[in-house]
Amino acid sequence: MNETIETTQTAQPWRPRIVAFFCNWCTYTAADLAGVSRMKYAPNTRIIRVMCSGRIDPQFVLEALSEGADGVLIGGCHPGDCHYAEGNYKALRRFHLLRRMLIGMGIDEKRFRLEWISASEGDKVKTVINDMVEQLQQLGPLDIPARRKAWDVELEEAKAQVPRYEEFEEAAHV
Amino acid sequence: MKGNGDIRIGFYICHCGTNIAGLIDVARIAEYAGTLPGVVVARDYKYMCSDPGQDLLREDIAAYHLMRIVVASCSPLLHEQTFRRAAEKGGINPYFVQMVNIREHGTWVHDDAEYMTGKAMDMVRAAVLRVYAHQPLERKQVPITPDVLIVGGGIAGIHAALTMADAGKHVYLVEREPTIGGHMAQFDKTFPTLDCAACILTPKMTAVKAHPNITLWTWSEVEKVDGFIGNFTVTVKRKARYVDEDLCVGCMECIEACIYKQGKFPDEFNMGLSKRKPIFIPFPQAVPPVPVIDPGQCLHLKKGTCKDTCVEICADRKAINFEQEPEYKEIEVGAIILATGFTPFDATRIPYYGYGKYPNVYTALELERLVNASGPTGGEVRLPDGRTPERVAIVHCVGSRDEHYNRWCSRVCCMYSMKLAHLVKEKTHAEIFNFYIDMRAPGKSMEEFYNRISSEGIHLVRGRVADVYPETLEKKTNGQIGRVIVQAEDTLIGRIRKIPVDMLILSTGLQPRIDAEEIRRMFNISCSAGGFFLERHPKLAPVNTFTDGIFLAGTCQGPKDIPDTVAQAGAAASEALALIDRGVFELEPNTAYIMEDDCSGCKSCIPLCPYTAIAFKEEKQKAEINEALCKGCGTCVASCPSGSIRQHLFEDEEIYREIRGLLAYA
Amino acid sequence: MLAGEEVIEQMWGVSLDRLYDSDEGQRILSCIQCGTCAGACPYGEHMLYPPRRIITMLKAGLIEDVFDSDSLFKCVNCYTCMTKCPRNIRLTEILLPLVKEQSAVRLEEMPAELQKAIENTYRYGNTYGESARKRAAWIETIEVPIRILAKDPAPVDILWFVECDLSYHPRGQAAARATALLFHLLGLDFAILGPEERCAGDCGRLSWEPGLAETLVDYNLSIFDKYTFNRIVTNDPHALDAFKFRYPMFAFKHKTTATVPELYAHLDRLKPMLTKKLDYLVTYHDSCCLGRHNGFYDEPRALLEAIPGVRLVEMDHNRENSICCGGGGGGMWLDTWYKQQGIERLSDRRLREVIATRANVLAVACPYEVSRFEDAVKLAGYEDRIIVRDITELLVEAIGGH
Amino acid sequence: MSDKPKIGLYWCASCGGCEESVVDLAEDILDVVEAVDIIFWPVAMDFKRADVEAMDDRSITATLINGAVRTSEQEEMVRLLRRKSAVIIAYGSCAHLGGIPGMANQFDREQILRYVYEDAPTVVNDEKTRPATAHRFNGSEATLPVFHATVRALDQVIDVDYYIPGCAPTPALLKAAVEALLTGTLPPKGTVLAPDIALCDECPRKESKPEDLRIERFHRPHAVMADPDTCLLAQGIVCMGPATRGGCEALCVKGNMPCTGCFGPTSRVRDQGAKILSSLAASVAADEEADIISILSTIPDPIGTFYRYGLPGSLLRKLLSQSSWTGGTSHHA
Repeated sequence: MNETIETTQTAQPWRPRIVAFFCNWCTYTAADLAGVSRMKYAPNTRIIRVMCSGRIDPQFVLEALSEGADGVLIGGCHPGDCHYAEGNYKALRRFHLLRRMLIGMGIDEKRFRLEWISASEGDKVKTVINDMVEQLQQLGPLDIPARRKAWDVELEEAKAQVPRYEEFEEAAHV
Repeated sequence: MKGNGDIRIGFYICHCGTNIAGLIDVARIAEYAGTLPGVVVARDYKYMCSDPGQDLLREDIAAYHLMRIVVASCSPLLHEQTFRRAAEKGGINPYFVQMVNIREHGTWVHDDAEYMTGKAMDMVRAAVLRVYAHQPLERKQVPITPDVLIVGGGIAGIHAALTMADAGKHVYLVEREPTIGGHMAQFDKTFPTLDCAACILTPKMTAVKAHPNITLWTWSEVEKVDGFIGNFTVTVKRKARYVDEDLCVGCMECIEACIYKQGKFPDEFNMGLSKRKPIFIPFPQAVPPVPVIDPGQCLHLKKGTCKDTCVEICADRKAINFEQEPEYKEIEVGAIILATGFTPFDATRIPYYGYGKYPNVYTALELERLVNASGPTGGEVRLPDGRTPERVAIVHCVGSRDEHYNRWCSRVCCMYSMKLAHLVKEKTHAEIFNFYIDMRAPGKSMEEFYNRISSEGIHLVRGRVADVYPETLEKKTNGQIGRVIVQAEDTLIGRIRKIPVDMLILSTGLQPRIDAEEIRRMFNISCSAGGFFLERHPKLAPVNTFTDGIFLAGTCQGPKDIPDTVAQAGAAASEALALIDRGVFELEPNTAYIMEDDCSGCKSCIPLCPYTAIAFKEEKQKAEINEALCKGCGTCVASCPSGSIRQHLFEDEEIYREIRGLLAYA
Repeated sequence: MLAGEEVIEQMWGVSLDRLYDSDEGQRILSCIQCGTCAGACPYGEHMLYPPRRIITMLKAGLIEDVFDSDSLFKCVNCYTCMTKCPRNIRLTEILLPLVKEQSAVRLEEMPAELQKAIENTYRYGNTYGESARKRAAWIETIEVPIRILAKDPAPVDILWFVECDLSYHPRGQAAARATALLFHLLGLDFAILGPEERCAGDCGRLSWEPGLAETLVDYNLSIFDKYTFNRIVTNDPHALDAFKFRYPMFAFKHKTTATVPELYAHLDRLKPMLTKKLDYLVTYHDSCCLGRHNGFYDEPRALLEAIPGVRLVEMDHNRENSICCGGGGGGMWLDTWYKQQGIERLSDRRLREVIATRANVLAVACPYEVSRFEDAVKLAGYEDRIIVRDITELLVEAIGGH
Repeated sequence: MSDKPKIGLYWCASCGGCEESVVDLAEDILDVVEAVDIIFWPVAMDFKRADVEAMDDRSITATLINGAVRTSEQEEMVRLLRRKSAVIIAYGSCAHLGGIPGMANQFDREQILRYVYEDAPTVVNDEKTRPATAHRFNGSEATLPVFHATVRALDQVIDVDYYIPGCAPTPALLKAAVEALLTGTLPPKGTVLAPDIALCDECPRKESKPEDLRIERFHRPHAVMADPDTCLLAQGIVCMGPATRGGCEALCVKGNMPCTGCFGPTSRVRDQGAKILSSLAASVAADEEADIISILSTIPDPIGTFYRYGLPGSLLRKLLSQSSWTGGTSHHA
């Protein structure tokens, strides 16, 4: 299958995009509840449903960031409430180590967030998302795909033959 | 890019009336979906979940040789099964369906149409990419244990137990108190029919006791719940009653014989308005009719110095047993019905209503006992000083509809306040003032009841009581001792009224039981914002919980009156019956599985499984997942360091595709 | 019902036509017309437009009619309606001040006493019309050394904002002396602004005269900027309210507390000093600003109970259900006007509850209350049955030797 | 020229260990030399760039390139070799995933240059002189290659046909690869020429790994005396074995050192570091947030530990500093 796909491009000012991984039992349900309760919140989040926050592979987080998410939100059941006994604790442990790694890679800690949201906390879905969107709005885009293109500009440059002297002079003073 | 001979995908977007189409341009999204790889047909339709909507799916599968289906509509928690069944009927594997939740996570929560349209396109793209990678799966079936546990022996638990038992199922009915009957047993008459609560309840209570299919455990509590739908293992603690239920014949002579000649301790059943002995039975018609001894009050148990007159009188039966220890019973059940009931709002929390401060301020439940013929005053409504009240005020909405206490309307207070107005007036001929905010009389015969009582000549004051204080504080007192002034704005005449009354009745609302949170955890279900147990869906699954096999009945789910409680108990019982009678339960095939050739046998996954579903196979030097034990959380999948564990329905590849689809760049 | 920071922020710059822009303003729309506000209001029965009707009129677009009435002259800013409102509508903080402001504008003639108090505050920075230079004159009457920042501007821990009543009123000065002594004995590092201090602008005057309020805020902020201190402590709960809920709109960020909670924080050191037994049956009158609006119910009672011999007895209306002394919201300067209207003063009404307790001491924590209740006691002829004391005065009395 | 297959070997940003590993074929190298013509191998034989440029396109049967790509010269050379070779084999961790030099991607170029030429404790450079890409001296011009801002694995610059992993690859892997090449039995393009199963499979300590591993704290290998017979993870030492492709004969473990992951992930994993992170973190023996953080803090350098050989090839690749990024112009829904 040819996976070249057209994207939906609308000429709007930049708005952060969050990929949210929500567990089926608590947080996804809470997001449904927010819907049923018609709570309005920032539309910047795209939710991916997993059965348990313990299913969230750190690779998913990195993939989401690397594909252009400005932030990643993990939502799971409150400690002690996991539908699968303790998947959320595993998520919490992974979260902390991954968070350190992301910070080490220059990613602001506000871009990666874990929240316990129970099935009844529709309003928390709203406040957490609104809050995160506001923070990301201030941080500006992460936009790794665009950065990657920018990084690779140097390859395009070097494809040319040996540059003339003036250009070296310039490069040396960058 | 139409159908490149590879995977052929059908896309459907639901208008959901105006719920979705009211905000976003569904036709535009369908058109966009049609440009996505693999999509050979893309349509928008008014109601996808309707029969014609499902037919459309089936017809298209045949006409376009569809291999995958994407439906953009509501939450998959709501209709995933619907569309899977439709796909199956159309002849493709039910798991070739992916839903896009553009309603709950979209049009219901956002109002920027343009942006939401873009978001919907992102979500659609993700689903189309994801569904491409879907694998055909088979449903797994597990057998269901035919017995059922019902927690709580109020009218809801009783009715559910009898329904199930009559259908031939074995029921364990567990009640915390020494008797079943719950709050209803405390009521005098019930609205709107004004029939006596005991007359309708006690026959059902005795039927429970007599039913061969019901194991009744009163004075017992659920300690632990393990397992899952069809196969719960429950530990029940039977507290020490110190009276052997098997030996006791219910003669009550032990109570008579107790060394305490008079009642000494507040009688819980009568809301502390009378006294009882350390050995007691809550009320004469209690089921089982077996006394219970309070170990904190009984001289023998407390000090060991009693003459043991109760033991003496029971010499024949030897039912009194001071050595009794709590017993723990482990039972296997296939389904559980929670009917744990409510707690009345604690009126002391509103200091300005004076409950607990002024002796003539009562709660409604206290009044129920006062007007009850078998209550502490034999049914006479008297003040603490023995007088019969001449003026009585009833305050509606105490603790309800209030941001400081409980936000919800407790639903029964208006009608029971009218009932109490009627009963008190009937018994005392007092002048009655009902202070209400809005008179709520929905439901069959309720308006008629309201009409009837209001014509009996009570004063209905539209205004919430704002203050209660002793009459002596006002300048002009007519000498009546102990009257309180009820102060409220009568909003209909626009005047502040200060009405001195002899008796004030607080119509306290219903709230979750104090330990609802612990029960919720034990049974692994959810609570709604106010703390009542959360139903799976308010309309489509009102007695189900998010935990399969656990059902709700009565006021533990939310305030409701007796007719509704009984109706809901019946519904919970039939849901449980339907489950049990099916004999097997189909599990989501979302289990994890190990790619045997790829597994290095590093054992990292083994301790992570909460269900010990993963074992290390020595002969192969590989790990293996027992599919029957796996619940499909996917924790091991996320952890496998060499990517050798996969999960059906949530394959890495599927999730990656979803991520990429959501974020795809031009 | 305590105001959270987010609520305070929402109050900033709210006007009637933009009322519904904030979440707190929008709450007004959730009113269920239950009448609790009107029923709870101490003067509700005398208002043509009690809060419930104000909301109805507002929703019906008839709010102008309310401006033309004198209903809001009877609002004493006691926070009772707001505290009891089942919809949590922050009436006293948001809606009522806005209506009151408009009512004042429409008024043909301001009641003379209030007019005078406002004028005095404009001209002299205090309601008494006394010279600002005399503001610290009271310190001459005690031996405790009191630092005035203008003379010694070194950094200090506590800026003690004494306020007008404690500076000028003879009964207020007694509380000022008591407070100074307590601070001194506790070894607190404190100083006062002295002649530089001006009225903080209490809840009443702030809503009657927003222009005056801003002038006072600007002035006091400019003085605060001159000195280095950690926090502000004030005896006047109205000033506390002004600092906590109004001043932040103007970038005021200092931590502020009242004397009562400040003393309570040192109770373990204070208690051993309270050696003299006072054989009093005390009832405590909760100040609206200290209690209902800031939640200090237990602190004053704990201070009183720390005094040997003191037995506390509660009035029927206490804590969050307490009844205002009638001094708030400008009521302090409307007594004559109330009398003209034939309305019983709240202090007189409250005194009946005091008497009903059979207490022989009425303890208070707000400078308005001492004079208001002493008036009421005289009027009712109860001088031999009850005395009125500020909590600080009782504490000093219990220390003995002073 | 003979008809024997022509083989090229080239090095980019590498330590020379990979070249050494070719020599480590020992006497087997004679068989290789017997079977092929080595037409380009700067470290051992005197060929010039011009010689390569003169060759016909795709005339080299296979070129084994080791080292990451960091400079313009390396980039030019690999592009040239790509043109001239039928098959390109990324040889060793650096070419495969970026390798040890790839850890430089944790820093900006400016950070690196400043440290190396100014801030490092052993540097005396008051004039803050830095290498210039061109310098004129006495009328003649000397040039240096441009130092790229990013370290790249080979396939991030040119199309790569096969990978031989390892730091350095074992002679056995090389030999097997050459044999496959000669016999035309190479697997599909893109394959990593090593077993696709994690190292534990061949680890001599596999037996000793407990089935209930719960990690109370992590130890760094230099800080403890590791028991030579027990699984290193069971001793709290971070061993990347479970997340690392096998085929190395567990050489490090046999030397009582933990696997540090040089063979990279299995084909089923996209980000080796993330996977071992996931597994290790999940095994931490704590539920309280503070305890979790405390145990995890015993891994002082997660990036250096989990991405020692694979940062450029990982999902994030490179430091994402806010300062160097002024994006915000891209418009997307």
